[in-house]
Amino acid sequence: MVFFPNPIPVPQLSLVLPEIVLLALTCVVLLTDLFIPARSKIISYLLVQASLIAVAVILILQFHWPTTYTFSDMFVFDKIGSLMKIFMVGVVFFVFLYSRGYLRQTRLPQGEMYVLGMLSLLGMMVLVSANNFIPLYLGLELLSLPMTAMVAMNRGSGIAAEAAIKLFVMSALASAILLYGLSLLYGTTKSLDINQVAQAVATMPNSQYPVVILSLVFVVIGFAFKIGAVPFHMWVPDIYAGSPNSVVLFVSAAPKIAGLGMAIRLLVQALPSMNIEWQALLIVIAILSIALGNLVAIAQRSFKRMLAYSSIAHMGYMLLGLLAANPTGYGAALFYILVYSIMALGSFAVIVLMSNSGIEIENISDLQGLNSRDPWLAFLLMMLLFSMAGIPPLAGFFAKIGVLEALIGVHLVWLAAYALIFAIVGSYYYIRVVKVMYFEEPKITDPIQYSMEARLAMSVNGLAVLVLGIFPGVLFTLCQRAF
Amino acid sequence: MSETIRTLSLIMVCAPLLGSILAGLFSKILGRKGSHRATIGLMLVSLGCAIAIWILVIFHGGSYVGTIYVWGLSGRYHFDIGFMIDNLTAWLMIVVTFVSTLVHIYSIGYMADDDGYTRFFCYMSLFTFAMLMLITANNFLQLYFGWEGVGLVSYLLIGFWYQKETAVFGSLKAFLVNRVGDFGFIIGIAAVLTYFNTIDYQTVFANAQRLFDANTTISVFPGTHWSVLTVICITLFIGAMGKSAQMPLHVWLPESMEGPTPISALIHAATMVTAGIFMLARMSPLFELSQTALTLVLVIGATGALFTGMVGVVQHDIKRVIAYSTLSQLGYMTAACGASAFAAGIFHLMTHACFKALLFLAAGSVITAMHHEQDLRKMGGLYKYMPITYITFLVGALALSAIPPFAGFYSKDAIIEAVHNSTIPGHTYSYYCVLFGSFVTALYIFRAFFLAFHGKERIPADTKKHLRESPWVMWVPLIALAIPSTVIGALLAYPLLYKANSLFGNSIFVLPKYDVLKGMAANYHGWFSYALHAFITWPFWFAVSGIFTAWFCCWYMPNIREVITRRIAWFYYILVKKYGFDDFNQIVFAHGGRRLGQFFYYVTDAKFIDDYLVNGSGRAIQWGARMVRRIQSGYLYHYAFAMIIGLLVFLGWLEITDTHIGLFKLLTSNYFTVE
Amino acid sequence: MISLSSYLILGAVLFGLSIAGIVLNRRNIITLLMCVELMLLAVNTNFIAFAHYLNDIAGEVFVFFILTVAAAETAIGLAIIVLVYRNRNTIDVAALDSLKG
Amino acid sequence: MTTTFPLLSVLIWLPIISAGVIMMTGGDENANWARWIAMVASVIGLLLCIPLYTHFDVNTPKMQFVENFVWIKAYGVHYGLGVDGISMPMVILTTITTLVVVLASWTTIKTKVAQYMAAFLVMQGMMVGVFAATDAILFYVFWEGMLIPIYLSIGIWGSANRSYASIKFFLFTFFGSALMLVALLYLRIHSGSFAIESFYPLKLSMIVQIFIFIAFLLAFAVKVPMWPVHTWLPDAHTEAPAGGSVVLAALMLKMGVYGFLRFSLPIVPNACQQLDWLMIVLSLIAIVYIGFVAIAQTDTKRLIAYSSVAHMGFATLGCFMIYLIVKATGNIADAYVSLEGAMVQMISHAFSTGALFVGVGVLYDRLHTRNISDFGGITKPMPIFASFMMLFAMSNVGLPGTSGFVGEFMIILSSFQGNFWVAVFAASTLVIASAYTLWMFKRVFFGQVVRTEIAALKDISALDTMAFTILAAVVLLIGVYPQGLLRVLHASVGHLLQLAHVSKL
Repeated sequence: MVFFPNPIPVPQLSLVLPEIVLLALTCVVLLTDLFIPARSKIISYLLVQASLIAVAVILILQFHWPTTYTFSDMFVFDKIGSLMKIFMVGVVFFVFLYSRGYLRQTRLPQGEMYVLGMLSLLGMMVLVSANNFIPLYLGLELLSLPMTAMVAMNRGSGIAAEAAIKLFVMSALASAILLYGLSLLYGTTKSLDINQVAQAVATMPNSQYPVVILSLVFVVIGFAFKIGAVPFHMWVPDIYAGSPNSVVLFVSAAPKIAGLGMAIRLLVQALPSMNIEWQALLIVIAILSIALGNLVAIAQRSFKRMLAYSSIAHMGYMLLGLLAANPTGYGAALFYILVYSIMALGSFAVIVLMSNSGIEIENISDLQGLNSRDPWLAFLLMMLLFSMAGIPPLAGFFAKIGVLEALIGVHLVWLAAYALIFAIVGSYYYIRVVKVMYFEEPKITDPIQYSMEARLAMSVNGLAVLVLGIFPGVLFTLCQRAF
Repeated sequence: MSETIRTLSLIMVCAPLLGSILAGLFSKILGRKGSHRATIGLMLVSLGCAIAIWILVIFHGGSYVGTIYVWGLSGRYHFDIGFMIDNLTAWLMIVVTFVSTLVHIYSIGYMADDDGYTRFFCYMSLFTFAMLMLITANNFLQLYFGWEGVGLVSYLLIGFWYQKETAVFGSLKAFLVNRVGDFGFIIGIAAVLTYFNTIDYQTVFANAQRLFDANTTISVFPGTHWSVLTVICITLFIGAMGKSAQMPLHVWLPESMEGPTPISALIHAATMVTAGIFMLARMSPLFELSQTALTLVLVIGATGALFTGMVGVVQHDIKRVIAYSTLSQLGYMTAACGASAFAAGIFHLMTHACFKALLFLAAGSVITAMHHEQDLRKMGGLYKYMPITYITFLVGALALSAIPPFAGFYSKDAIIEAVHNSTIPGHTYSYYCVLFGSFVTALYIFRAFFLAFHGKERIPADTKKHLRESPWVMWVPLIALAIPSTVIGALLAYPLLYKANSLFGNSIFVLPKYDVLKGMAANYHGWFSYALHAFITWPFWFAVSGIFTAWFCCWYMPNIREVITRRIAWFYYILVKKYGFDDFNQIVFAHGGRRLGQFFYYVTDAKFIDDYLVNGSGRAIQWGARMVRRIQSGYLYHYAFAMIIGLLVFLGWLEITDTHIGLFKLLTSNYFTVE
Repeated sequence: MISLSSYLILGAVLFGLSIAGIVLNRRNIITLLMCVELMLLAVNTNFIAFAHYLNDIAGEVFVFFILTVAAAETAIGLAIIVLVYRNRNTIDVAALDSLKG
Repeated sequence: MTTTFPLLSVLIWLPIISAGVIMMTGGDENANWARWIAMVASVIGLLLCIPLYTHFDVNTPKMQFVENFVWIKAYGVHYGLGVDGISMPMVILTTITTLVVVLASWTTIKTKVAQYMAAFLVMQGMMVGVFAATDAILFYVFWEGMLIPIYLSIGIWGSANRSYASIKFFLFTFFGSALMLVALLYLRIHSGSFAIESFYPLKLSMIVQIFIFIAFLLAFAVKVPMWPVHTWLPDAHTEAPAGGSVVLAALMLKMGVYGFLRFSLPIVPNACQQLDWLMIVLSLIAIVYIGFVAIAQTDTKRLIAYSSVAHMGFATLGCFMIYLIVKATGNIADAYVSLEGAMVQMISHAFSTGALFVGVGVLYDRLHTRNISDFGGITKPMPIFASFMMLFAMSNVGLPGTSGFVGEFMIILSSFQGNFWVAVFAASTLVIASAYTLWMFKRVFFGQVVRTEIAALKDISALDTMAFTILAAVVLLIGVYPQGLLRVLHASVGHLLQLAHVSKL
């Protein structure tokens, strides 16, 4: 019996260079961090950031390379993946930047956070480049497990532990469901390779449809869980509320991008011929997410929880683009998620930065009178919130326009109208925060102290929504061209 | 010549405006003297121009119709500011500028101690400007401009003493009631535009007959077909009712007496209130074509002539007596127009302007002398102290009572006769109204006369000390008005009313079948014989008996008033209550409107729309949010359960809708091709 | 010969049981961990059955990966349970409800 | 005409950039810098309007001062600017109003001056953008973007109940415009371009037209505001600082009617014709019902706010009477009066109501109350102020010679051509408006001075006088010579009327 009828071709390692570099540097950081004393943690921090920059540079330099399959077609290098990776790396870079002060203040372990974060990032990168169910699953788990550990990082906190166990059980359940779906898909198509699956499903006899549908539902759930869409969202608010702020910062932005990447690989690329079915599923999920996210966010007092529900709603909007089931829609969804990651990053960053000055920012009322305490920070947060509410000329508005246009393009006008009506409901809680920041007098009047580089990063972050709002064209075109 | 008239008109109209601006904006620089000098000087300019135009128009047959500037162009309509200077206008501008000039002069004395001295002159000149705009208009827009302009100044002047509660109340009331009239007026203008496609007088008048012939109707209520001309005339007349204080929109005029007396003379007697009469005469080509409208005008006018006069009998405030007299006289003028004797109406307007301004100014003279005491019950025997005022007041009273040969006689007698001769429906009722009205007129004015100037002195002692004749700036205008009050009737009755080619020229249009004046002209043989003829007519004897009654009750046997009052207490009560108009308006419109507003605001707007619908939906969403929030119970197994439910629902839904194959079948069948 | 369906039914039953375990168990977190493992085993059953009947090795390879990941997962899970116990002195599932709403 | 100088862009961006500069002046220690920069920026804006007016070709309905660049290629969005006869007066209106706001806020705003001035300059730029945009998305961007500064200005500088008012305002307007966005996207899918003019020739079935009409209606009716979606306005106006009230009344409300003119009428003419009765009834409710509501008010600002609703009822009435008029007379030329009346009404309302709000602001600043019953006899200590207010009150009442008259007159006249009763109800404003305006005036300005605070008042400052003089001059100018405005409108209104009468089924 010949196990390897054909010799395995040598993989094109240059395509996975970013992943390799990241992995290698993660190991380096892991080791360095062990041996440097607590007061010199800045070294590992700088190392981490440098490695992220290096990865980003490689990604950008490789961006124009053509779509290529390698590692026996298990790994795909394409624009979608590259774009997502660039953003993920960038987001993680900012996350670490914001977190440093916070971690130091709260005495949470810095090195672990960085290492876990980088590993999780690696998982995301693998996930979005997977062209086979095996790396896809591995990427997913590599993304989830460190994240679970990060949530539990604050070892003294019962809430964090509770959040961690909830995330752990739920994500295990979700990946099991996904795997079950993949197993059925494997059974019907006799392949784990995404392209081959697509082909097999397209030419499949009708009698097998029920099984594919079965697996489709499982797969959709796996992905819906990852991005936190209703009714698979239950973990989101608890994790946001329970974890340390810097972890929330991490959880809120980059994994969402990876989630979309997973959906694109699984639904768009593996099951394109089933689009009617997953469109129907996604419509329901989107409708529920938009409604529930926006509604429940109104009832929240905690700022983090509110943003958690807002993220659920935003995922609903993102799905609107995806469910249009055409390249315009995918592009719009990608654009939406990228813009969302910037907005989420920025708004959580404000809590992280404000937490620096001693008190943990938890409730909306903690933002009282921010305008008097730090006008610039208030201004930036206001921009981010209005952007999330979808007010022009901010990026969130164009993100919404993109998905809505895609929707209307496929004659789902009613869904677009529905989405916008809930956007109004949603805008209420955003402007309520603005109200608290601007219209109320602060209880604590001390100015907020945070490092210069964080201030700079925050400005870049906040102004990005304005700049992307005024010139969304470049990024949007990139997103559109990716498909 | 028309160019000259145009230029003169422009100067005439703009001079008071300039005066007003000077007194209004530059009073600080000009000071009190400078202000009154400027305004009076410019009024004299205006008067001069008016006279010049009058000469040109009346004696040289000149006229001018044209646009000064285009106010607005819209679609195929043009709205202009322009002049139409014809005989009617020429006569009226004389009246307006003349009375206005005199009142300006008089005010120097009357307002001497007032803080708002310059403001007063500013308003008066502004008023004159607006009034001149009104009468010189060649289209409805400008007419309306003047119409509302005089209304504004009237409002400002009634409320001149803005710290006095009654004054501001009166001014508000005057404005609102006028606005009710304007409401009708603007509808009338709209109707004119709709059916004539223009608002230029000339075109409208030229096409009126055609519209009448075409029998164009409008369906105001479903199923009705009213003649368009009737609707136009009635709506326009509603405007006149407001401005000329016809029943039931007369209620504002007595309140307007809260303003300074010169204003009462100028605005609320001589000029502004007669704008309605002027408008009726101006619109004679339209009114003539609608008998319904004429009847309405006649009946309303005649009713007002009698019934408002009767209220005047029970008033104690000298100005209010004259105010009710004004109402009554306006009724006469309106009735004249209703009877198609527009010329008589305008003639009465002119004579009335003189003698009523005279009466007011004389009353004002009394009031100043009495230190702003207006109550007749605190006067008496004033003739000794104020001879000039006394004489001039008497002249005014005689003129008002239509005693020949005073001016009022010629105009009023003509009206009564015209109503008598009229043939339109309602003329009989109207005749009796105006006839009996002449008794009432004489009664109330002489009652006031006797109470003020004769009989026992009831003057408070400290007032008495300072009681003396008014300064010359005040009595000169009195004399200047007393002269025309005496003579213009005799002078102008023939040329204005009866001459075949009257001095009104063709500015007044009367259909032959309604032309009552023409019939009366046959009986007119000169002013003297007409005056003699009066002795054998009813109106004269009614008037004389009125004077007699007044003399008897107020001078000869003053106590009898008590007796009479008690005997006819119910009637007296009705009169004192002014037929209940004020109370009715106060309760129904003022109160009712406020109540309705409060209902709309507190119930419909605040409660229903805002609280239930707007905030209610907000509350509903929040309630929903709280409900949905409970799903997030915090229990891990609930989370997992939700996920599984989602899984099962999706599965069931897709499997059933897509393939009609149950889950069980799915699991048992061989779907997997294994080769 | 045992048919493919039988294996699949076995897998489905295992999967269902473990789901029921997760949903119904209100006492011990450890049980949850076991249920999760059981789910993965159900999936593994499926994969292996398919791999065998399809005569394709990829499925079996996948199972190895799943097992490895499951091990890692268990490690992390147990660590977290320890953490929970340390902070709360209980590993009752029903007691973990401080985050809600 | 086309110029190489991007006049409209400058009008939009100059204020916004100035706002950025103002923000950099920092805290209130540099308040005077903020004020002066704002003043200079708004004066320059006003001066730039002179060439806008003089170089405007009144004989063509075409867009002028056109600028058109691709803005976002991926969306097909253009940075398209241009003005026609309908929008040009609005642009000028915006710049004048901003200057007035800056003047009127000079002393009354004492905290966060820089932010305040910046907010209003941003608003100016965005509002010019709304009126000048020829691209639907650009329009929408400005339209919605404006919510941010106005929301902040109400919330930060408003009075006691400001949070509620600002949130209500925001949600209401956002609610309205959400569906408009759907409609715009729908239209774009069909026309292939976001240029507003490309929507005009689209063929649309009746049902689609009605849906689009309703989507537009919600957006514009909230802004106008029309009954029954007007309840945000009294709250917002009442709580806003004087400048905010002025901008709301003078400009924001106009955007609604402008929307009707730019979108509803030409894009979905058949639906407009089908549903014109609805619009007319709502307008009449605004005129009559809201008039009565205004009578019941005890708060000066709230009263003026309600009077705004009533006045805007006239504007919408003018817009939607055209179908009845043309049906009755059979001549499109007859409808000019109505539409042009609506335009004049809008502009006039901006000045008179804006001025009244400034006036109430002056009083509030000195007496810290808005209750009518707390005033009385203001004329005595403040005669100049009272004179100005009398003028504006009279304009509010619609007295000939003031701007308030022109629009009402034209609309009443032309609505008679369409329907007798519409004209009657519309004309009832003559009585109702004077009742609420002058009754308030009486209670505030006339009567005895009962409170010592009032007796101690000083008359308005030179700056306020300047602001009022500007407003008064415009009010009188339009009142005496509306042709200066009408001539600008004519060609565009004619074009619009034609578009509104082309069947698109």
